[in-house]
Amino acid sequence: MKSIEEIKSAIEAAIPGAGVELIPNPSPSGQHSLRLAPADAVEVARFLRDDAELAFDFLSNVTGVDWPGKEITEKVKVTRTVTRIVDGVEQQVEETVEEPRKRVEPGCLEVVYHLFSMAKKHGPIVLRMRTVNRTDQVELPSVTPIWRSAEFQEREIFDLYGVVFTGHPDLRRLLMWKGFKDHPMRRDYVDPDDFEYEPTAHDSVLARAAAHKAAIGGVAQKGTGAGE
Amino acid sequence: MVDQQLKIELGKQGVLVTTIEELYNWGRRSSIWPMQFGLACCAIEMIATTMARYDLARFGAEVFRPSPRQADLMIISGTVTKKMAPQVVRLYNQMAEPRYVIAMGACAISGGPFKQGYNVLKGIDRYIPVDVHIPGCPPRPEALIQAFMTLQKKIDAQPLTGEGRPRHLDAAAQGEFPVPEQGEHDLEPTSNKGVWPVPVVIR
Amino acid sequence: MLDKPIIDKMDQIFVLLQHWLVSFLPVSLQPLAAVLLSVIVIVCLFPALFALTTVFERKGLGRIQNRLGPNRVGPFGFFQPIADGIKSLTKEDIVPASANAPVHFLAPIVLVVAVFMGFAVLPMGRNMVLVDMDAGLLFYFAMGASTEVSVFMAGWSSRNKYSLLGAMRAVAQMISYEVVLLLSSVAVVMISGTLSLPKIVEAQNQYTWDLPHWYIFTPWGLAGFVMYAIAATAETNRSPFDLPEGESELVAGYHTEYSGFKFALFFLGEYLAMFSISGLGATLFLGGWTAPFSFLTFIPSWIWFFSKLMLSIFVFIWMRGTLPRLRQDQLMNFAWKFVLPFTLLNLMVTALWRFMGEGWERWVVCSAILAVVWVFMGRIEMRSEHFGPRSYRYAE
Amino acid sequence: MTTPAATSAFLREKMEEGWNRPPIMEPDGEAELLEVAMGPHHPSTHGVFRMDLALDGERVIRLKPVFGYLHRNHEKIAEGVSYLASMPYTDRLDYICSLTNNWAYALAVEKLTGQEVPERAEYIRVILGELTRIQNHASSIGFLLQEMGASGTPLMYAFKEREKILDLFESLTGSRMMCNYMRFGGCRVDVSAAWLDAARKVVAGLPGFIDEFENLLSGNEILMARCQGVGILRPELAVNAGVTGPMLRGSGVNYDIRKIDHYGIYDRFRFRVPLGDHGDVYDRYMVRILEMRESIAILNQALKEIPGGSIMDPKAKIRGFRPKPGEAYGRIEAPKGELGFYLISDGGPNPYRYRVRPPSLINLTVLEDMCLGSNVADVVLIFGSVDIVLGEVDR
Repeated sequence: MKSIEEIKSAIEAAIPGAGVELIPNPSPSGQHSLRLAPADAVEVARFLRDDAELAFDFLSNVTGVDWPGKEITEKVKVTRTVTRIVDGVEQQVEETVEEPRKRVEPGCLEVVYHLFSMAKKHGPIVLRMRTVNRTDQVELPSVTPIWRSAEFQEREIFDLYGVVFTGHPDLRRLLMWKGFKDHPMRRDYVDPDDFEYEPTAHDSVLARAAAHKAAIGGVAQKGTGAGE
Repeated sequence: MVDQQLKIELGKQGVLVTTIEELYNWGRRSSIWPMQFGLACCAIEMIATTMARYDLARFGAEVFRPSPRQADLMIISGTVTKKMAPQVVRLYNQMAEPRYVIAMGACAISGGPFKQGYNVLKGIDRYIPVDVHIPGCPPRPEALIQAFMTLQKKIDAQPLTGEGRPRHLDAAAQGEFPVPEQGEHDLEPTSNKGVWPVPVVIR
Repeated sequence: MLDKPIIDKMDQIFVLLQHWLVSFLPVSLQPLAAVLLSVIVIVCLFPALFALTTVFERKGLGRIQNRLGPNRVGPFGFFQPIADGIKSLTKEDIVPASANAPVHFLAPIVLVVAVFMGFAVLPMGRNMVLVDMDAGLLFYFAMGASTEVSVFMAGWSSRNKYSLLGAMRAVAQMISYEVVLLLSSVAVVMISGTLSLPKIVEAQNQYTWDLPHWYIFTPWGLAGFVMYAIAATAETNRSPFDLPEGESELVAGYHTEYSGFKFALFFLGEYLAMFSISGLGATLFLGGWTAPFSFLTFIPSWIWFFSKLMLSIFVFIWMRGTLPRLRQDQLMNFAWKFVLPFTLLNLMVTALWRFMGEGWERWVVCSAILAVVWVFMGRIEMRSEHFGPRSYRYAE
Repeated sequence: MTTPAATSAFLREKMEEGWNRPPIMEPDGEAELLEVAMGPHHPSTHGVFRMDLALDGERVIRLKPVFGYLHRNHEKIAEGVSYLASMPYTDRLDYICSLTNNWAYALAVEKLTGQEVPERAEYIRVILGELTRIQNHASSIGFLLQEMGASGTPLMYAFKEREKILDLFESLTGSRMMCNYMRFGGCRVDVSAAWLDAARKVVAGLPGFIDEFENLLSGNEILMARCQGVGILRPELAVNAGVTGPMLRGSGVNYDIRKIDHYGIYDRFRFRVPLGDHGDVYDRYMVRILEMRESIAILNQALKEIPGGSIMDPKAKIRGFRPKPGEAYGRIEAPKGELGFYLISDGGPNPYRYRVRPPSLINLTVLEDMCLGSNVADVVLIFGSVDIVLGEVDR
């Protein structure tokens, strides 16, 4: 099998202008991946399947990953003009200070594909695609027309992560019920508060127990530990 | 009602004395047909219980009826998810009285190892009354047989009148249980207050 | 050996008992009382046999499957059906809100009544027949046909999709095999020349070298019996033809919506149909109440009848424990493309048998025709569907 | 045989026509379709699965599977607990063969961390994995026959043998079904010589069992008539739809991950991969039977050659197990097909992303294609021949 760099250059040769980026994987597994630009992902996928040498005819696994927006606090050097009394006279002085500044790194939803070849018996090659953000621009092209095995897995990712696959023939929720509104595999999902916490030594659980107690209200929970 | 002492005496003399109550309880306890209804891992142990090694048929309970109308016993064998819970309650409503429920395994009792899950119902007794709980994950077939015998003992001890009579002989008792709706975030309501009051945690 | 009068007394014990009981009544009432008495006996006996058979079936299936079967309720589990009965009687009776209540109620009753009517013409021993009708066989099939109606009533009135599918299957299957059942019996009628069941038995009650002249021991009789057995299994919805209630496909088929005692009646009806159709099979082909060897005639005739009946019940149970189920289209194909043509051929062979007169030639000719056609048709059937064992290749 | 490579021109051409969607069935004439929801409570759906059927008479016009009735949030829970704490949860994925699930997960973590597994542990894994395969195939055939309407007898025979294998599991791991046995870099407890003797005894009895099973079933005309030519799956579609395991090999595609990846020590054993040529229910059934025989061959070799030594990588860490950031996809040939685990580590004690590639779910992709135009009775049969476990489908 070709190395990942060779596959990348093969893709670039076959589809000029295809946005392919090599993402190294530092773990000992050595499964490096290629990040595709969503715009020409279907082209690339078709090439990978139909190329006689690569022949990735078997899409094994489709995964969604949630990368929530991170709030990064960093120190930035800022130059500003301040009025200060210098030598008894009020003057405008320029001065450079370090100031903590919060920056929100936008989150995204990522979909990871693991491809193998049954004809050539090689693999895997890992592809990934990212949405623009996590809220409104969550469309990615569907590869179901190319590999049918993506059908249910993409539906599952739509259900649990909220990625909308354009071109999917039957995009409905797979696991949760029809009227369900949330995307529970997202990392900021808060599950409904519907169980009684058992006595435990973990403070975080006790805090949730107290919140639960307050929420259900009125029902006496004798000695829930948190209160006593 | 025949005095218990007198009955034993008569039994020694070869006279069999019985009452309608005993006959009725004997009949329904000896012929409990479970519903062919498996949910998860425990279903495999439930099947194993009916197989040659453990043979639930010895108790006359191998007649697994697939139709809820003809079944007496519902073995909740495994995790009840929020997507499945309305169906379980509906099936229970479809069963004919007298009907019994065994909650088999940790998941059916409380959600078990999957209790933290967003789609897992934290115990089926939130919606329907359960006669026997068996702990275990999954319980061994012997445990299911034990539960079965416990249920038989429970039936035997039920008087037909007065306090402690079976639910189906109590005109005031609830016959049909409300089926929960699947809401936007959770089941609505999250429990049937008539069956399952929110428990009081005591330490 | 017992002396003759005692043997005769044992043989006729029920008949004599009936006469003795009836003799207390005024003469004008005697015929009515005799019939009533017999009806009561039949109505009590066969449900009791049904109860016994369910235990035997459950234990027998258990033995086939390496397990014990019911053994906790009463001695050796023999009180199991009593408990089941008490439970069924006291269980809540549910009529679905959208069901057609009168039809839903009538269906099991029609089934049981129709099946019971069939017993009226079955000779269960020497002189032991409720109504010695000249057209007894015709009456029997008329009653048998009405079981289809009840099954369809049940499936249709329940307003359940599975029930409806089950009812549709049941009607298609029962009507197809009803034809075979009838035609395979016609062969017997052609030879014996009578539609009366006691006379058919009498015709078989002869012995050559201790061996009886049962129709099963003739080429056409054997073929007819096999066809009859196939049709009877389908007619009573037993495995491998139990499609109308095919548990794995249709939940419980036409009786999905029945609970409590109505369901028990369906259960009863199925077993009674099994008894009556086995009884008829025994009467037509196995010599009814006659003994299998002339030196065994001292055993009362009714014992022979019931042992033949129970033997065929055992075969029913055995098949249930062994065979998977056929599919609807295969079932119909089998009925119309194999069983029915073969039964028709059997009718011609029977005619040939009748007109070839006594002698060994007819044995050779009839056996040869039937055997050749059997093999030929079976081969064609298998080949046209490309069924057969396969070989498999391996990759290293 | 048509390998996917040989037909790739065909594939490309058909793909343009959109063939990898199920064909559209038309009812005969003006027939009104009967919509039947089969499940979630239905005797033959192996648990809580639902098929929405549209029937014309008994012919299936449309079939839509509905999942999620056993969605137990395995992945979400695993992302909140440590790596080791997910091991018992993997048992409950495919609850008939917990040991292969353990193995797949351990393999994925070992790939993520680069841990070595001692030789003895590898042998134990192979022995347990193949025993699991045998009991899974036997019970899946039993369930298939149950669907076919055999009142329990084949299932009882299968479970009789399964109980013997479960006894072995129980005496080794302490649990009949939920074994929780494999660890990252080895196994939990060592096998004793007595256990190996017991295992040899059980394995020695297995060929007799399979012969008995085959005598009862394989040559049965009704079974042949019901299974042959039913639920045909073309190899091209099977590959395209990601079908794996006995189902794929029943369609004639030679793809066994034991032979492809040589994970563990599978390159040491001599065994063959049975392939079917028709891709129907009967081929799937026979491939399972023949695979059981091959598993016995592997077991005999493994039980003979098992070396001494340690069962755990000495460098393996149990407490404070924090793999370096990175990701790994590990897969094995589970009895039902390719079972893969995809893990992303961010350096913390919990996996950042934990994903199970469930063979049962993906094998069901082609259910509609196989069932369209056939009978209701065939639907349950085809469904049974896919051999799914709902714990794995919905996770």
